[in-house]
Amino acid sequence: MNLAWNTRRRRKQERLARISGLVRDGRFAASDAATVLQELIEPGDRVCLEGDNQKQADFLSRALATLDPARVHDLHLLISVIGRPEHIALFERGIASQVDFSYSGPQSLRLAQQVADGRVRIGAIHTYLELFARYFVDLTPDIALIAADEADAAGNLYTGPNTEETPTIAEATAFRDGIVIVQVNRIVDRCTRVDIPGDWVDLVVVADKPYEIEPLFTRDPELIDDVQVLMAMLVLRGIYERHRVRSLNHGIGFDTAAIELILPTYGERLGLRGEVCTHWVLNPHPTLIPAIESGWVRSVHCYGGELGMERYVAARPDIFFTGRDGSLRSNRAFCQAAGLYATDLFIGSTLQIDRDANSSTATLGRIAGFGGAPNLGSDPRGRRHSSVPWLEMTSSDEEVRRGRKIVVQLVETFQESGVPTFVERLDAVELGRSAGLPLAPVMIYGDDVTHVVTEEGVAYLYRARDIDERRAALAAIAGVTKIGLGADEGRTQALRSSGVVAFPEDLGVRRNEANRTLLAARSVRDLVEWSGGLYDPPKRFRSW
Amino acid sequence: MTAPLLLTESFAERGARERARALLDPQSFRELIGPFERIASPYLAAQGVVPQSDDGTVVARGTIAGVRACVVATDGRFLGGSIGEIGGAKIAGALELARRDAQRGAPTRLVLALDTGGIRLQEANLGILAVSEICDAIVALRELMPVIAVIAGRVGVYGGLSLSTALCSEIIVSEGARVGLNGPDVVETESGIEEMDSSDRPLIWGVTGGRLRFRQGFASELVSDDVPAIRAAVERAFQAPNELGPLVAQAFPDPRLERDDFLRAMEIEL
Amino acid sequence: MIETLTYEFVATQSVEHRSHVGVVASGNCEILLEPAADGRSAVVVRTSVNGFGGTWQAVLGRFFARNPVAVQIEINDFGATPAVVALRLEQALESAQ
Amino acid sequence: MSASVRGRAWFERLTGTARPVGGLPPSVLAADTTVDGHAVRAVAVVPDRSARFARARNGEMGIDEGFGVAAAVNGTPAGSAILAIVDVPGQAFGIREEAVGLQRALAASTQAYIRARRGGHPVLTLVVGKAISGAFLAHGLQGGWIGALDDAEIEIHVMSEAAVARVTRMERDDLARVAREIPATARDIRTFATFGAVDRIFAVSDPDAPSDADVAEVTRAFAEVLRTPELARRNPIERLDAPGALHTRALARRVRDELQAQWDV
Repeated sequence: MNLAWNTRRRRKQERLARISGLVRDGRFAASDAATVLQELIEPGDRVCLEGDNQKQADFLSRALATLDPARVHDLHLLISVIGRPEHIALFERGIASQVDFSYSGPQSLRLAQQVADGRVRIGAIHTYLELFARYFVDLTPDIALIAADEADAAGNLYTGPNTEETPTIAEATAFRDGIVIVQVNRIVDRCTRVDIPGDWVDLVVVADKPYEIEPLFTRDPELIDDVQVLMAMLVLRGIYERHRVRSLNHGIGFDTAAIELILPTYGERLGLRGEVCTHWVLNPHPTLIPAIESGWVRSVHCYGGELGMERYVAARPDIFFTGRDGSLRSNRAFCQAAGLYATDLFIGSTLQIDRDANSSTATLGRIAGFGGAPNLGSDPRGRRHSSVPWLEMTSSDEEVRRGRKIVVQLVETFQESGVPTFVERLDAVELGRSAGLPLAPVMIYGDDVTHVVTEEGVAYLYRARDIDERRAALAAIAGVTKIGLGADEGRTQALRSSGVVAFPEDLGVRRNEANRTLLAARSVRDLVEWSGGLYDPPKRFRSW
Repeated sequence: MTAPLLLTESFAERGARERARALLDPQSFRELIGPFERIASPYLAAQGVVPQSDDGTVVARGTIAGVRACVVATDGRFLGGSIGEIGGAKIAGALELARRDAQRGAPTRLVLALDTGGIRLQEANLGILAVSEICDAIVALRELMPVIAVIAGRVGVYGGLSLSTALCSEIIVSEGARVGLNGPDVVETESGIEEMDSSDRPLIWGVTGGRLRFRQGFASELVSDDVPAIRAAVERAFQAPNELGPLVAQAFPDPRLERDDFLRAMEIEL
Repeated sequence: MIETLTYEFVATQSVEHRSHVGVVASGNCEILLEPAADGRSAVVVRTSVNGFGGTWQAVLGRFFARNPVAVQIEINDFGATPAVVALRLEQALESAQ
Repeated sequence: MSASVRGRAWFERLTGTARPVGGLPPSVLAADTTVDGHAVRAVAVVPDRSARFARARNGEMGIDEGFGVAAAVNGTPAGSAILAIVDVPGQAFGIREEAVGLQRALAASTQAYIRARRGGHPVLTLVVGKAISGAFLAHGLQGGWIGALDDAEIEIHVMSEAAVARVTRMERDDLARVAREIPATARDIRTFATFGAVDRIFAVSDPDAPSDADVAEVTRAFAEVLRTPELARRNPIERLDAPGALHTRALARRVRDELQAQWDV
């Protein structure tokens, strides 16, 4: 047998040789981008395109979408977030025919159409960590198209506060002889700091304009309503205080923003500062500023950055992970790992929840995926360090026992326009069937959920003795949805007595106190003031 | 740890009734034609709009710094604080009664706490007539005593009531409030998005925001969104001289300049 | 257009004062609550969001099951969720007691 | 938008050879004339194709028009009446105007009319064309006596129909239906007159080019009013007592009565 052990390396050299005329000192011109990609990429390649939650390698994705499908076709696209129109154009034009991804929020409708039309096949809809993991096993990229703020002559990269998944993609590609191509905003003599070393990088191009970035984590406190304040009070008293939750992750909704904003007011009154919510795994949410400034927060590790928070974060290095240059260092892979293994609680919202507490934000006609929530909202069976809340979730007195992560779903019983959140069957089931997916796109499985909170109260599902009691507990707080109307009054009373269900009055939460005056900041302007002028919100959030 | 914001009492957060209560001395609030009298607009239901029992305008008597007073407040949350027949009559009526009191030598201090997008489209003809009466009544009352406007809500003042505001003796604005004749969406509809992009918030606040109105001298005070600060400003306003001279044009750049050059010449950030 | 719904409930308790909470703004509602004498409660709902008579019945039924107060209630609604309605009802009641 | 000729046509016919008042922007016409021996200063706002504010070239009330009308009215000679000739398609919808403070410019002319009327000048208004929104508030609606031509082109409202449709999210057809059912939303002069603010409606042969007879009729009406000048010194509140208003503005009257009853404890 004639064994060759370096075919990938040889193929890489051959490809690079094809474009040597266009490359000088590791760089090519923006105007040659399409030519370079066309020469380098071969049909059937696995191409990892950096489309993060926030930062987008949009110059390279636009160039990729212009290639001639007669020459470049049947690519297998690997991408965290299908977020831009040209991502869909890759399927429409026949350049890519297969995709593995995590989330497709803004393009979810068009993606579903492409699948229905047979132009693209979905491998799987992953969690972020799962997708990154596969880059190191069976989905190693042949080509990586990534984005950075700065490159120096040696190809060292500075990826700024929004480092997100860039190092993960680069590492998986570079160390298995894939080709790493970077679009940068500018070339510098010396990088602000080195986030990715130059010998992981093959080619650099200065983009026609700085990469696209979206402020996805800014929630305007003006839009938080009294019901969200009520639910925040229930969470604080019924879960954080009761279980002494110190390490946690919050979703990005207005309801969790409300929790962040009542820490310095309601939480302070409860004497919980320093006792709960000290260690966070979270993007730099502007709504966390008042809690940080009031001394609640010890540390925050971030998946990515947030536009406008740069100066504030840089001025709080005790709290945030920052480089020697002062700016935030984020890393989605590490942060997802931290959220999975090192936090005691995840809390987030959903659009639909069934009687077994399975939840999904998937709606018919859209294929959206869930990003990080399924990972963060799951119990890591490999955890081996203990904490008070983790142990409280199980009640075994056997010699060998384990604890459990607290996973909370926080929902109003109805969405606006009268659509119930509690449903007999998730739309995800029908969606999975119609899209030909092997699994219904469930965001968080009910058996991972320990608590559900609505405006009606808290269901302590982890305390339920059996599936029947679990369902009764959920129905007890499901309001006047069909599921809630099925609750038996006597049974609900019994569940309240045994502590499986708690209504606001059981937790000492007064509904009349639930109003916006409890919010430590009631506007973006207030957040700026809390930050001492360090927070610089994007234009669209300014109303003064 | 200091947290000054936790000590402030937001004015903008409150509804009209609570704003009126906040401007009057503690315990002195007495509402006239309150919600239980149910004088609500009869024109809205036929146009698919549920009416509010006070029509979005609250009239309250009480005292300010111990002196007889009346606060009229509009609620920007109900139909954008728009002024129809009832709200308009409440404002005009209060101004007329304050004038009667002043003529009788028992003056009532009058404060207009406005938060309104303008005349209510669903009652347009009645609204425009009411505003003409309000303008007349403000000028008439000003011949005898100051009329104070507090513009510190989330909407600010647009439309016909912006003329009424401009007629007041002293105008107190917050940074978050706006004062303009045409709302940004109306300018965009009538003159195009190149003229005004109604989604460009910094531009909107740049050309109509409280900060600019104060810089122009249109407003006499720029206040933070804090009840005690606004109360103090109101008291100062009643001490100020009540001069009723003609309104004359102030200097502005050549309007033939390109839009952005014009705005920059006015030191408006783009 | 506007839908008007009326409901009646049996009541055993009374309240002291009348109370007024809320505002007719998107996702919100205004509630006027007044003591009633005769051991019955009457509710009138005016709403711009049609077709939710059953949901109103359920929300109000639950409220009066927990608080069997003899009151006249008028609700002017602009698409409030059941959560908002329930909260405003509790607030109106607390202010009236 | 094609600029209307009516304002200028009526101004010229009614002022004849009277010398124009100087020092005003080209879009503001003013002249001192006499009607039946009574001194009258006529004021009109007209289109000016070369106005320096681009959004105020079709007869709209803009910055220069607001302050210009104010100057014209403030300069009225003692003892003279004022005649506001109204053909204003709206206020200027411009960002420059908003930045400068259009509300202040229109308040200037509003205040000028109010103080003139309250200072003893009879103020007459003749609506010959559109009378929209802030423009009408600032030029015409403060008149003590208001006359209008009986003509379908005359439109009184607070906003253009297109903008109303956008703001209320209603179709044009629905708006027209609502206008028939609810007079408060109508745009025509006859409906507006039912609210008691219009003292006289003139049937004329040609609103765009008034005939000698048209002018004579209108002038006759002015002379009548000026013989009883307090008719043109009535303050807006008095419109509530007009015969029509007793019914059409019953609610406004009731609110005032209630306020008065509850004013003092």
